[in-house]
Amino acid sequence: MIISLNHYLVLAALLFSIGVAGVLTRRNAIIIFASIELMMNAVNLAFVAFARHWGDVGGQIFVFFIIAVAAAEVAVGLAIIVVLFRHRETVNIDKVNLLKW
Amino acid sequence: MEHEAATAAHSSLLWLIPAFPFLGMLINGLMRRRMPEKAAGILASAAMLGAFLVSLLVFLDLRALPHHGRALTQTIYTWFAVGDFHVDVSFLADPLSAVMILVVSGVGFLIHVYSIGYMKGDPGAVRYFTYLNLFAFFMLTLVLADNYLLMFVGWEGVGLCSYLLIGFWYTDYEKALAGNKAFIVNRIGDFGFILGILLMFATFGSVEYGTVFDRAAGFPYGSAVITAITLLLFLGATGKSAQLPLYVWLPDAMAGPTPVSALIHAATMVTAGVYMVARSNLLYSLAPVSLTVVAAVGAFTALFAATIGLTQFDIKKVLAYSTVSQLGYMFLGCGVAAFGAGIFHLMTHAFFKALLFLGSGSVIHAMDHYFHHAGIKSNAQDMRYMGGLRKHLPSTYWTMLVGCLAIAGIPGLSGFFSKDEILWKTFASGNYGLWIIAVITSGLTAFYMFRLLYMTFHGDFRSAKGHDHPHESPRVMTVPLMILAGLSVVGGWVGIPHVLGGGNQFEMWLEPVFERGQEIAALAHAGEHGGATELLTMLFVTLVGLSGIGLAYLFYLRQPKLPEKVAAGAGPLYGLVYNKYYVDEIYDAGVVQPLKATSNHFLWRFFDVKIVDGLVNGTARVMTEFGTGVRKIQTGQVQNYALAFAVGVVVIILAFVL
Amino acid sequence: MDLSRFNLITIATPLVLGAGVLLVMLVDLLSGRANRRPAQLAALAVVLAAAAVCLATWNTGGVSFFGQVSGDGFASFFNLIFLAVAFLVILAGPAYLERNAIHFGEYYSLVLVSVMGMAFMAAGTNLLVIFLGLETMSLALYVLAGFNPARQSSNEASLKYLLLGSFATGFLVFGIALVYGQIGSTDLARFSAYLAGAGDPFAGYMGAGVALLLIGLTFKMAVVPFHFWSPDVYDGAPTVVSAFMSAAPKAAAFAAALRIFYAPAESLGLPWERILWILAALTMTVGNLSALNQASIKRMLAYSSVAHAGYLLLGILAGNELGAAGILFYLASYVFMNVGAFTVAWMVNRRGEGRYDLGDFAQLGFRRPLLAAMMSVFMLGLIGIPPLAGFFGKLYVFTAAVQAGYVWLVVIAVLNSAVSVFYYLRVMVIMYMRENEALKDVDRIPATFAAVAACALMVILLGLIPGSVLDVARAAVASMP
Amino acid sequence: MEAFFFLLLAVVSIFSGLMVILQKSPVASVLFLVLTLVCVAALFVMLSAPFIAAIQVIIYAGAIMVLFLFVLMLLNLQRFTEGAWSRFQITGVVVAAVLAVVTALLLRAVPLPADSGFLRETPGLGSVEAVGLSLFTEYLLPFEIASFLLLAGIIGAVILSRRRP
Repeated sequence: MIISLNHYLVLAALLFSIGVAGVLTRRNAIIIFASIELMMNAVNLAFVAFARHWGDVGGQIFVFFIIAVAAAEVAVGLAIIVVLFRHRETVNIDKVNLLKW
Repeated sequence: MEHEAATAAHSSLLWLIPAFPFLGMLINGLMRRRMPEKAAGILASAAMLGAFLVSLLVFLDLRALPHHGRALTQTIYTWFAVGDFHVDVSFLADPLSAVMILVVSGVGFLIHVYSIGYMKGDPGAVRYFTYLNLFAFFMLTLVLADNYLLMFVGWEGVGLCSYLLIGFWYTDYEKALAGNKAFIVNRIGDFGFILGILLMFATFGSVEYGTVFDRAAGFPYGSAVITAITLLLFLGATGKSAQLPLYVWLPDAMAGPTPVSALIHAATMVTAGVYMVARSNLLYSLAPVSLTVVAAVGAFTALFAATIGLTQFDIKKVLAYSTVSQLGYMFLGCGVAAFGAGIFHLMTHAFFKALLFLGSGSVIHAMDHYFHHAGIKSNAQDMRYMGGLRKHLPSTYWTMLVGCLAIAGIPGLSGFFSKDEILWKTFASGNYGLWIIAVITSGLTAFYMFRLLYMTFHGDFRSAKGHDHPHESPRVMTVPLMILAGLSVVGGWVGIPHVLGGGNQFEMWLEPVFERGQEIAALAHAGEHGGATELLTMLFVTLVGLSGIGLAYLFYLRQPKLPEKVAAGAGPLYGLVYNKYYVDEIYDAGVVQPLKATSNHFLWRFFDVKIVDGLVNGTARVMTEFGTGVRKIQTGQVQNYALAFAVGVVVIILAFVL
Repeated sequence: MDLSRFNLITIATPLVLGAGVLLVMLVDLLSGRANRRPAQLAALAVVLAAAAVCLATWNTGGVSFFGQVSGDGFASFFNLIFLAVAFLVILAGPAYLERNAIHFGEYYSLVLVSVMGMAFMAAGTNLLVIFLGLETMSLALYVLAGFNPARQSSNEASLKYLLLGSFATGFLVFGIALVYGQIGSTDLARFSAYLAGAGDPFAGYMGAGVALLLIGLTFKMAVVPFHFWSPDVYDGAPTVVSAFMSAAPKAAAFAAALRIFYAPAESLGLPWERILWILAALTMTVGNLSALNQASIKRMLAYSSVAHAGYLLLGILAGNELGAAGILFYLASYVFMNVGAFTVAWMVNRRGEGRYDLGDFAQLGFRRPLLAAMMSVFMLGLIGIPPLAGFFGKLYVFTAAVQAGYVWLVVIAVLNSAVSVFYYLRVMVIMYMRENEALKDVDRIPATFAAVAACALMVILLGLIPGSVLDVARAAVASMP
Repeated sequence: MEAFFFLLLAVVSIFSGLMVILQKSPVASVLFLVLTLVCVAALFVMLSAPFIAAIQVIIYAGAIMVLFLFVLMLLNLQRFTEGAWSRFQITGVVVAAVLAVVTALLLRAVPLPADSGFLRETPGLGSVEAVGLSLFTEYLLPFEIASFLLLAGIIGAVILSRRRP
């Protein structure tokens, strides 16, 4: 069995969808956030696979930047979640609905 | 118009016409706090006088030009350009806009002067004059524009000012709502107007009158796209000019100060729709379906509003419905391709309706002061509390009598000539059904106008009598009334028909604007009747008007309290003594009462209040309810948002790859 | 190494902003705890300097940095919009921040960082630069939305924005990955060339790639059904930040969308048109209907900005020069109306941050006539009453859509504009007509007032000379490589 | 050999990915996420991206995940209970499943004539030298933008977690 680009891509698609499922089902804001990281990772995998396909380093560089973005988002996101916890003693996303309609 | 456009002379005066009121608005608006009330009024009136004098100069300039070359243009600057499509801020004075600017600035000036007296002592007087001048600026822009987009600016601007002025005494919540309704209904109309302009641009690649008309002339008679454009524009006109089914705002608009009703809701703004249709005469002539719609809507509105006018007790509401009805006449005229007749009636109506409104303002002013001094809490606009005011308000009475005679179509007065011309053209074009409706309306008009006159000025004073009585308004108010009364008499003499030995100069004057449209429309229904028929119909219509007056006399003057007296139990003798009026009673029970009941219960209470009013308010309510439902999808739950997002993603991906 | 490949002119404006961020932080650090005035003045100076540089380098920088950015007139036009918004919120902001005891110097540096990100979104000719610009902008906005950590609603706003924003980022980068997979590059010139040359533009990975790219950008524009964050975030965020967020980032998102999709617009074909048609119709309808019955002016303006995204989409859909230039004009006028309206909203608010009731506007017409008049200008502008700027924005975009043959969509848009009158007008009704109990006077804040006046002036001015501004916008669109 | 490793890593990463969203305990979720990240890093190595793989382990699995765990511990969320799924969450699973099927089918079905390019190794692709060189030439500008992005992140984290005076 020869492992081709398509195998990697299908794996990426599945991981991405698992991440989406996590965002749509988990109530813990931190885990939702972790699920988003899972989605990003799947994208990274697709990028690196495509980079290999094209023999081009550009895809890998893009992954480098995605990781940087993810790091910054996590820093800010976790800070926001800590503030949330200070306010409500919970990180349950269902309880965050002051703003609506 | 081709040769006309080619020879259109330049005039450097035109910009001054809107500039005068704009300047007045600026000074009054900026100096609002320091401006004495009287100075503000004088300044605003002076600005209008300036505009009027310039309009007069422009008119004289136009007259000096050859018959077919009567057009003056002035381009201020290129507003914007999109490809080869460009729109200028540019003014056009041709015979049609010359009539309009003279009417707007002239009648406007008189109403401004009148307002000085009317608004005396009102804390918002300076603001009032600011709005009034702003209105005049937009109205003059509307009629002077040389393209539909600039016209639309004026169109929106006058709507805005009308809205501000309707709600002028803003602490009153009902008045605030009235302003709201005016604006919303007008937006429904504007929806059509904007779409019409967009479609016009898409079809002709221009919105400039000359270019549009030249290019439209190449389209076949009855072309679908021109029909669509004209119908959309007419939707705008029904909103602005208060025609069925969008007329509902006008009676409510009476909440504003009375001079505003006179200027905006009688003489000028509401006629913008008629002006627009007349301006677009070439387009309408190419679209016979639209013309029929215009004529039918006009005729039915005329009849409909007149029947409602029969039963109103609020003096301003009577005049408001009367305005709706008269506007219907003007549309009827345009609808039978007698654009000149429509504009003629627009002009004479501006004179006598402004007169009637200002007269009613004078009455209200007097009643208001009377109630105030006598310490009575009452409605100063309700005719049931008036009566016998003739001796206290002589100038107001005599001038209003002239107005009533003019609107009733008594021969020799302005209303007679203009109304007759519309009726005759309707008859001549073979629209006998519409003609009959218009004739009936004419009788009803005479009836309710004299009902108003008798209830207000004749008989006994029906309010509690204090030691004082209502006083005549000051000179600053009565002099404009007299001038308008004079105009209501002589204003029609410029359009005396040939059959009465006149030259109908008015029609001649407008001919260059309308000839192309009328040529096309004439292909559709040729066939002129002879002079004898014209005279006969004229006589008939006059008789109908006179009988309307006669009936009003019988019901409201000779026997004003007939029903009450019977009910008061004066005994069977009473009936015997007055048995000569049995005829009247039978007529009353058999004809007038059912008519009134139909009008009151069905047309007004049901159709007007429930259906049309309800439709406007209901649309707003349904939309709001719907909006409340829609906003509930905003649950506040971030996960639901993400879910909607994901569903959107799946759908869009599938749409792209499938 | 060939240094000519690094033509700094192309990034002169964001460069000034980047240096300015550091300067502002330094000034704030040096000027001590209590005094934020120096930081504000420094930030204003930076914005003015950046604007001067932007004007001086207008359309002079070509494509540079290995095809990563283009310093063309298009970028300059948008930079000016962003800088104007930044200037206004920095000028107007301190009074609000003082009132809520959150006057920190970071406000200024975050606004500047965010604007820098936007500048790269407008200038980027590579998906990587656009992506990084978008993330820089967003990250600063997440923080700004939660700038009042003491308030639950501010925190909730930032959490919602961040969670949904990162979620959207996941899809956006997935889309970029697929585009990269198809053409082996993230360069936009290659992207347009591929689409133009391909028989079926959406074969292979491209269909899903373009779909996800579009979704990532429409999220930032707040297009239905990706708009849900915006009402909650605008509502919960500190109002100066809402003013900023509702204006500049939306403009930036449209700038990026035009950068990516304007050049290949001809070759995008039916699925693209169909989807955008539906998105535009949905967006304006949902936005307007939801705004109808809002008691809070902030939420009303939030939904109204959703509706405006719908009108703006017409320009993208039209795909012609007028559509693109119309978007530029529309945004240039829209940002002033929105910043002005939000600013007036917090100026007149007197029930505290949690409650932005429309009743606050009661009798404003005679308590503060000039302020009320300016608010009327914003409301009438948002309705699109001529001759205010809002009218021409709509006129251009709608005309472009008619030219492109989307007549029915324009009918829906005009109908929606008519519906929108109901809620914009209500503010005016309340200002000029409603009776109310004696009200506390609105604070007189000269700087904020000046900012609002500048907005009103621009809305009027752009309506008086729409032609010349549109010409500049057309030149800007034409200058895109 | 390659196929074996790929299948192994694929199975493990999918399994641990599922555990991230299925585990009740948040800490276990995050630990499974670390496992997924490490598996993906190993795949990066197989895809001739050693530098990115190293970054992935050091920054992602190392720094970022530690931050997650740190916050979880700080807030003491060990006993966080999720509760039963609502209909929205069930819909969410369905939508995610549809998304998985659609994207997987889409990415699988695309015929790639140039697939050989994937199998043919490009010499030097993904080495530290290659990545570093392009990062400081072609991608210099993005690199600088990223520095401001991180600056914004730092300012943000500081301002948000500042306690009120």
